[in-house]
Amino acid sequence: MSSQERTWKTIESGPHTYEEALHPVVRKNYGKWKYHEIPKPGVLKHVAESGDAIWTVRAGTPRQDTVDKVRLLCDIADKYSDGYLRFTVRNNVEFLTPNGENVEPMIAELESLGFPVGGTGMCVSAVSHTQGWLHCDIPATDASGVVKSMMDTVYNEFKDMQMPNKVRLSTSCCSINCGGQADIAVVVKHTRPPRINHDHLVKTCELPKAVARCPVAAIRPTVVDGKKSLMVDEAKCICCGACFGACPAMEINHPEHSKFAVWVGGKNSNARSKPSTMSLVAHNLPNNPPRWPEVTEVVGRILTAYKAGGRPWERIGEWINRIGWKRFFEETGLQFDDNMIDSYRHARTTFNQSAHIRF
Amino acid sequence: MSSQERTWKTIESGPHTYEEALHPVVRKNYGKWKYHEIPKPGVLKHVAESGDAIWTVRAGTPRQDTVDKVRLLCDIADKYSDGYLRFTVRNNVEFLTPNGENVEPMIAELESLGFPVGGTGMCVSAVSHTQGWLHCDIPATDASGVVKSMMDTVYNEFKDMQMPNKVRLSTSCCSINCGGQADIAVVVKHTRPPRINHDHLVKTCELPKAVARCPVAAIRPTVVDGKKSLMVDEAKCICCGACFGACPAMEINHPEHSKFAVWVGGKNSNARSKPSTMSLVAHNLPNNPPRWPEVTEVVGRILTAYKAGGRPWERIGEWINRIGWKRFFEETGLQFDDNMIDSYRHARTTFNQSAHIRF
Amino acid sequence: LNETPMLDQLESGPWPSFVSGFKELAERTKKPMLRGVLDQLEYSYQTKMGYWKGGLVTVDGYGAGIITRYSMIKDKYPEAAEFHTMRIQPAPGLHYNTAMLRELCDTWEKYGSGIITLHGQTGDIMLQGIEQDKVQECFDELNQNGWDLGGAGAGMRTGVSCIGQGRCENACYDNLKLHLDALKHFSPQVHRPEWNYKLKFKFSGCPNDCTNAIMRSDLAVIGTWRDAIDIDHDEVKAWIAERGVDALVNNVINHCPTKAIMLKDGDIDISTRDCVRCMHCINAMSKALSPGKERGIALLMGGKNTLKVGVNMGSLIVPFMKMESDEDREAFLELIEEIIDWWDDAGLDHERIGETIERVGLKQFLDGVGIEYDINQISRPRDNPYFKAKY
Amino acid sequence: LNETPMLDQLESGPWPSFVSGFKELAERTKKPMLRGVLDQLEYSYQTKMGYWKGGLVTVDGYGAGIITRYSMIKDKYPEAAEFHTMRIQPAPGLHYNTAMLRELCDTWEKYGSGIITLHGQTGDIMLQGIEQDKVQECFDELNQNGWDLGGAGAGMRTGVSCIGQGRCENACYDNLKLHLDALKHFSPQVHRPEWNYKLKFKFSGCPNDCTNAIMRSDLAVIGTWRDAIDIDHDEVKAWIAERGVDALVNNVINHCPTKAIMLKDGDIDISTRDCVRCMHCINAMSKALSPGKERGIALLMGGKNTLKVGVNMGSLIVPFMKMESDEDREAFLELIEEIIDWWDDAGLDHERIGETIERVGLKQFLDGVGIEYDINQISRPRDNPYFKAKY
Ligand code: SRM
Ligand code: SRM
Ligand code: SRM
Ligand code: SRM
Ligand code: SF4
Ligand code: SF4
Ligand code: SF4
Ligand code: SF4
Ligand code: SF4
Ligand code: SF4
Ligand code: SF4
Ligand code: SF4
Repeated sequence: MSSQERTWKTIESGPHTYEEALHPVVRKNYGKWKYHEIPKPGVLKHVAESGDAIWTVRAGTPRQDTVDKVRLLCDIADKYSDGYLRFTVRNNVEFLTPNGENVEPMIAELESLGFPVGGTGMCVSAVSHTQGWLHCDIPATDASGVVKSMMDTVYNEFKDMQMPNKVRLSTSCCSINCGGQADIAVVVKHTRPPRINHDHLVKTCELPKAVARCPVAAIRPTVVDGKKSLMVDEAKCICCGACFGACPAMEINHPEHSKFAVWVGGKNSNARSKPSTMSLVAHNLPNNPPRWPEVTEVVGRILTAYKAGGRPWERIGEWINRIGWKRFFEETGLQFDDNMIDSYRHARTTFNQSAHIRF
Repeated sequence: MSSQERTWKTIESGPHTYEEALHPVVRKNYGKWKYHEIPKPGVLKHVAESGDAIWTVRAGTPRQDTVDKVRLLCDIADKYSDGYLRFTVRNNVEFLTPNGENVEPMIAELESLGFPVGGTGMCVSAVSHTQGWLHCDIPATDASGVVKSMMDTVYNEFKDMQMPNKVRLSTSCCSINCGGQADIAVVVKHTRPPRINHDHLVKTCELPKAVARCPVAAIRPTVVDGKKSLMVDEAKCICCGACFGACPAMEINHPEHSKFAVWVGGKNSNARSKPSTMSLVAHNLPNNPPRWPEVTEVVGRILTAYKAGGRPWERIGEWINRIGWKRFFEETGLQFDDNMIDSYRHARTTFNQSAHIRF
Repeated sequence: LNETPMLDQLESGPWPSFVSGFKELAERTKKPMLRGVLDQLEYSYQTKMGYWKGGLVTVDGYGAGIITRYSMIKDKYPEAAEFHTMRIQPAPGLHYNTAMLRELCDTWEKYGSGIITLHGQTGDIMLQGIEQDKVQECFDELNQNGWDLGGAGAGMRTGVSCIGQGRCENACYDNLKLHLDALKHFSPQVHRPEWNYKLKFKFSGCPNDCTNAIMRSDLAVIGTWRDAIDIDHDEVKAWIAERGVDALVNNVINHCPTKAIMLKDGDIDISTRDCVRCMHCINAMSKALSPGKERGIALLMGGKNTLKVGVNMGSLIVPFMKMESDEDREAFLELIEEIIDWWDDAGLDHERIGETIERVGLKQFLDGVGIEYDINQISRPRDNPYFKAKY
Repeated sequence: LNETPMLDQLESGPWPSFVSGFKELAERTKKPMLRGVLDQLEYSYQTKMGYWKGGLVTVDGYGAGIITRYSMIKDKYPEAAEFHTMRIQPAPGLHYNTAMLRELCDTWEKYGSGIITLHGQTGDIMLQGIEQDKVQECFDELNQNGWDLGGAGAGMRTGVSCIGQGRCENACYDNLKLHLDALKHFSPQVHRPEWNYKLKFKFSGCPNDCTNAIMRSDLAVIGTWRDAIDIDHDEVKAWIAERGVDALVNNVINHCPTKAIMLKDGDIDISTRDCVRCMHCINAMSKALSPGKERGIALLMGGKNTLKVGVNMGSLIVPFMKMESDEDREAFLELIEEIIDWWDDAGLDHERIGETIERVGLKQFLDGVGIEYDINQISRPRDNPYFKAKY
């Protein structure tokens, strides 16, 4: 359709307005909430200064939804929460209702439709994740499939509140990690330098851009068959894949050599300790669709050890800070190795510059 | 004297042997000590598994000693500690005796000779220091004079044990800081780029060495009056003085522009917290011989605030970690400024990457 | 539908299955694109490689907002030749009424595949699967209903807000309002990217940072307060009566990062001067403790993930700004404008603002924008003498 | 003596005055060099500049150990034309008997100025103030009495030891013996520097690190133990009886960095697995607690001060080695030899070994020398995926 035929003039309206999307009780008590309780898994109760209370029922979704699923959720909202619903930043759906008696029937109906109610308090909530083979142009794996496999194994932890504190999971289909830092993150790790597709290179890439993208200056201009091209200094290359984002001919993805790594201890909130980045604790795990058992097994081990050893309110990283990395590896049965020793820009700040030693 | 005339053939013996320098009671109980007490300032009592006890009397010295002073100390040792004495890593002298009754007369005699007895336990001990104008080839100030001025003002704290924990001071006469990291350190800070003495340069310097020494690549080869020389990119130069050590013609020292900075929170031991480097808390203080009142005043403020606010066993850096830097500046009356924001290689690791804020 | 034996294995197990969802939608709507996408995805599972490549599709007057995907193997799966995504900005806080949402579904089913991601990590509704020649019409219909495209490329990105004052007792400012104002203000930069690189806003009502703002956004707007924590002493006593003093010590007092909480005669006392507003005690004692009355925001800058320089968290830049009136919001947006101007000047291509600040120096950045120095911006003063001061 | 009005101001005040000492010595010995040095120092105080320049003076067969100083203003102060320092290695632990020390003083008064620094920061006796043509004779006489020169330049430097097992109940190995063996072993490298840069040993008997080894030496040898802290429970109870349980909690238990100490029925219990051997509880309860029985050393490497890269603390390289027999000491010295070989290969000119490790990488260093990886070497695993593993 060419722009000439248009009758509508674009309104650059930005985000959708929210007033009309707030439940009247929310609107009334906006900014005047007093406290909250978590009466049971998947249910929050917030009480306002006015004395009004609002119940929230939270449930898991596939996140890669369809209009059909969304309409189902709308049906629930129309039936139990006056036609209002919202989503959390972790892709759970929430129904807010001032009618406490709607909570149980709503839970029953959500469960019967296959939406697990939970994800509140000290649980393993849904996974922050990414696109993968479904949509992205640079993924080495799928995202939704890994998530489904992981959530199947931690399903009970989503529906319960038996963890020392919240557990946030993320997955990412390349090292860029659009999934984000998390208590436990499952992220693709390339293990071989990119193979250069010289035929594509000249057609699809701005050479200087690709050269500039490499964080370790491993890409150099060269000439192949009389044509300008690029080469990779494989000794220098750290297999980060940054070049592939800038130039699709720098083929970093590989069915066998693109592996998984598992990271722990990311924390985004400021509660107690400052936010912290996550640390590498397992790598060279196979990219094994459709169920990625090796990856979910490692995640399971970490959760089991944390559940057994963490003290109330300790996030995974805080638990490790208390018991030390040595015990973390012992208690999870994972193996520390030399690749986990930092070698990047601020590596020195991760060396143990003390005689504090655990035997 | 030429080597031909020598009759003695060098023995590369290394450190002097120590057996004959140990008190017989020390030799007997070597490696078999059980515990210690600090009966009073300047006195230690160590008890061995055998039941033997040895008393130590510790006293301050000028460190820049003379044969006369050393012979005086030998007299004391001959009289009270069977002819044995030692020095601590902080230039205090120690006399070890198994005779408890020698302690008091020894203290009296040391004091009468001008050697203050103290420096033990939770005190301000003697200053770790350097050569300065007395001997070094690159100093911007004197060391012994600054030390004398500081110790005169904290004399009572040396002789007492009223601090929350040990306080270690150091001073240094250039930014190299041979004096070392300390709870409070007083270190020269140059504030202007080096002036290049082109006449000397060619005679006294290896040009490539000087260029290589600069940590920020601010030195470039140039030609002056037809002769090879060097120039400094003043916008880049961070006034560190490294080049001056490699090339005396890079004149960094200046009677007015070489100033003092004061640093706090260095900690070398592993007790409780890991060792930590010190932080800049005051600078642009004048180099003001013979008594450096501005510098000793700042040191005094810090000690006063720490003495009032530190909890038992907290070193200065640990105290600050608990109360936060904001309160440190408030309680000492020192002024935080933009130059204290790190700009060097690992600066990012010093940014407050959290919403932890003190108002 | 064709056989998808590997994908089918993702239909078992208790967690809701996206595969089942897609298949049901495909069965009902018979859209060929859905069959093609399922086939190509199955092929990816079989061969362990991805087969989409990018391109450029936009709507009239915009330079961003559509993530274009062409199949690299369209000879094999012609039905999946095109599978573009429209990023749509939801209401701040991800609030919907069913009317809005049903309308959105209807439009999307009319023009696109019917697959919706709720929500993308940057906060967009992602309408996934549309062909290029349907994009403009689809947009026009959405736009008439109050929806607009989100960000992509080197411009302002869609924002994220927590539910904030809509439900949360911890919210220290009206983040939904600020989000709406800010993203409206920067609409031109959302739709016509022209900076060095992307710029993301996230708005958290308090330091719990339920939007991961510090870690995942260039401009993290975090609610905080300047006065004392509000203590309801009766509720403190009730808490202790219910849970015991051991729980208070082990789970609250001992977790305070700065040891600011004292146990006193069966009650607690908080040294405001030592409190760093971490939220923990308030989280643990929701009924008894609340943020103080003098509320506002802190601005942190520079959060981003791993690419190139390694993960970087946002650094505190402005410890406190009031955020109550329209004037407050305007002053805030002016500051952001100045920050962006500085970055436009000082930054390099494909350099996030946090990278620029790290490369150029925090002090230089503060000077450049004219932001006051504050000891809260750093966790410690420098440990090296490597600076040249202006004396 | 000439007038020294500024220096004279350093004669008042309670702390012992080096100026008074120098003046008394000058009065008694009438050595012109002393007068000249006082005059030049006074001139430095007046003009706020230093006036010494370096040069090269050595003794027969040695390339280091004398710090040469010529006056830059010898026309003004001819008596201070030369003022060289001889660095002398004292006994480990800085122990003396008066016979040794008097002999040293006598030799020094015969050939030099009579000024002695006890001690230099690197652990030398510094005999300050001798003329070039007296150096060899002075050395020969000292050497006959068992003294040898210390280090300078790009070689092995003099070592430092704490008093260790000579008096301290915390000493976990015989540091005086190891110091003596190590510095004897490296005598050639002390006297004939030929490395990239200086290399310093410091030997602390325990993690209190009374020699500042971690901060100030390339090779920090720190005593430690592998088993449980030795608890004398009767003494614990006596401690509590004397000082109270509050003191125990506030001053001991709460200060344990890893919360390894539990209060239990009026006694304490230590979780050895969680103890990081920081020494604090042992320091605070000297009678009740001691390091365990399985003692040895930890090796940290790379401590140095500010120059060029900014202060760097030593990093843990070998968490534990036994250090009891001569074989243990030999094995240790072999390891150090290998480390030095690696540094000789991998290092650059004027690059301390800690700088080399940082530049080349800790893993590469461990691989290069063949040291086992240990989780204790780092405070956390990497937070970036930027490595290429050998799979
Ligand atoms: C709904 C939601 C915000 C939204 O508008 O979307 C939300 C809502 C609440 N958060 Fe959150 N948080 C939400 C995402 C987050 C995130 C971000 C994320 O998950 O991606 C974080 C940061 C996580 C991190 O650190 O990595 C987050 C860190 C917290 C914390 C701090 C946890 C800690 O101790 O470290 C609290 C405090 C608490 O748990 O009491 C908190 C507390 C709360 C409270 C109790 C606030 C309140 O009083 O209403 C809300 C109910 C919590 C619950 O689920 O038990 N919320 N919260 C998000 C629900 C996610 C989900 O579906 O699972
Ligand atoms: C004699 C000396 C070692 C030597 O052979 O020279 C020594 C001797 C003792 N030290 Fe030390 N330390 C000595 C320098 C140091 C240093 C290094 C320095 O001062 O340059 C440190 C590291 C300082 C730092 O962290 O910056 C040091 C950190 C300690 C500590 C840990 C202090 C802390 O809590 O941070 C202890 C533990 C204690 O105080 O109980 C300690 C404890 C001791 C004990 C109690 C050990 C014992 O059981 O015998 C000794 C008596 C201490 C006293 O003076 O109260 N010693 N001690 C040094 C005396 C210096 C002086 O004259 O003032
Ligand atoms: C769709 C989404 C993942 C998802 O399934 O949710 C996504 C998908 C992509 N991200 Fe992302 N990122 C998405 C949120 C993020 C986040 C999380 C966030 O915003 O909170 C991050 C980490 C935080 C950050 O900003 O660093 C993120 C960090 C990146 C980066 C690395 C940026 C960096 O400087 O480190 C890139 C690469 C780049 O920009 O060159 C990237 C690039 C991409 C590209 C455009 C791949 C590319 O370069 O071609 C992906 C397009 C996928 C597709 O086909 O749709 N994506 N990306 C998220 C956006 C949805 C939305 O609009 O709501
Ligand atoms: C004499 C002494 C200061 C004192 O009064 O105690 C000293 C004096 C000098 N030091 Fe030092 N340093 C002395 C201990 C230190 C220490 C402390 C230590 O060893 O524990 C350090 C910090 C720790 C370290 O090793 O980094 C130290 C770090 C330096 C440095 C910087 C090294 C670095 O890599 O950062 C230099 C400059 C250089 O080597 O180029 C230096 C250079 C110098 C020179 C040679 C100046 C020069 O480059 O021309 C000074 C000669 C002064 C003189 O005339 O005698 N001095 N120097 C100390 C040696 C006495 C001895 O042998 O016992
Ligand atoms: S993590 Fe990588 S592969 Fe996955 S969506 Fe983001 S950019 Fe694409
Ligand atoms: S993978 Fe990373 S390190 Fe290797 S060439 Fe590409 S950008 Fe450079
Ligand atoms: S600190 Fe600098 S000026 Fe002072 S002795 Fe050391 S090198 Fe010389
Ligand atoms: S003072 Fe330092 S930064 Fe300046 S030119 Fe010399 S070495 Fe370089
Ligand atoms: S960030 Fe704070 S205000 Fe927002 S939902 Fe989370 S706890 Fe509530
Ligand atoms: S908010 Fe955090 S820092 Fe402040 S008192 Fe509570 S726990 Fe302590
Ligand atoms: S380092 Fe340890 S062994 Fe040596 S003196 Fe200090 S406390 Fe004693
Ligand atoms: S030595 Fe240190 S870490 Fe070990 S129990 Fe004692 S205080 Fe805790």
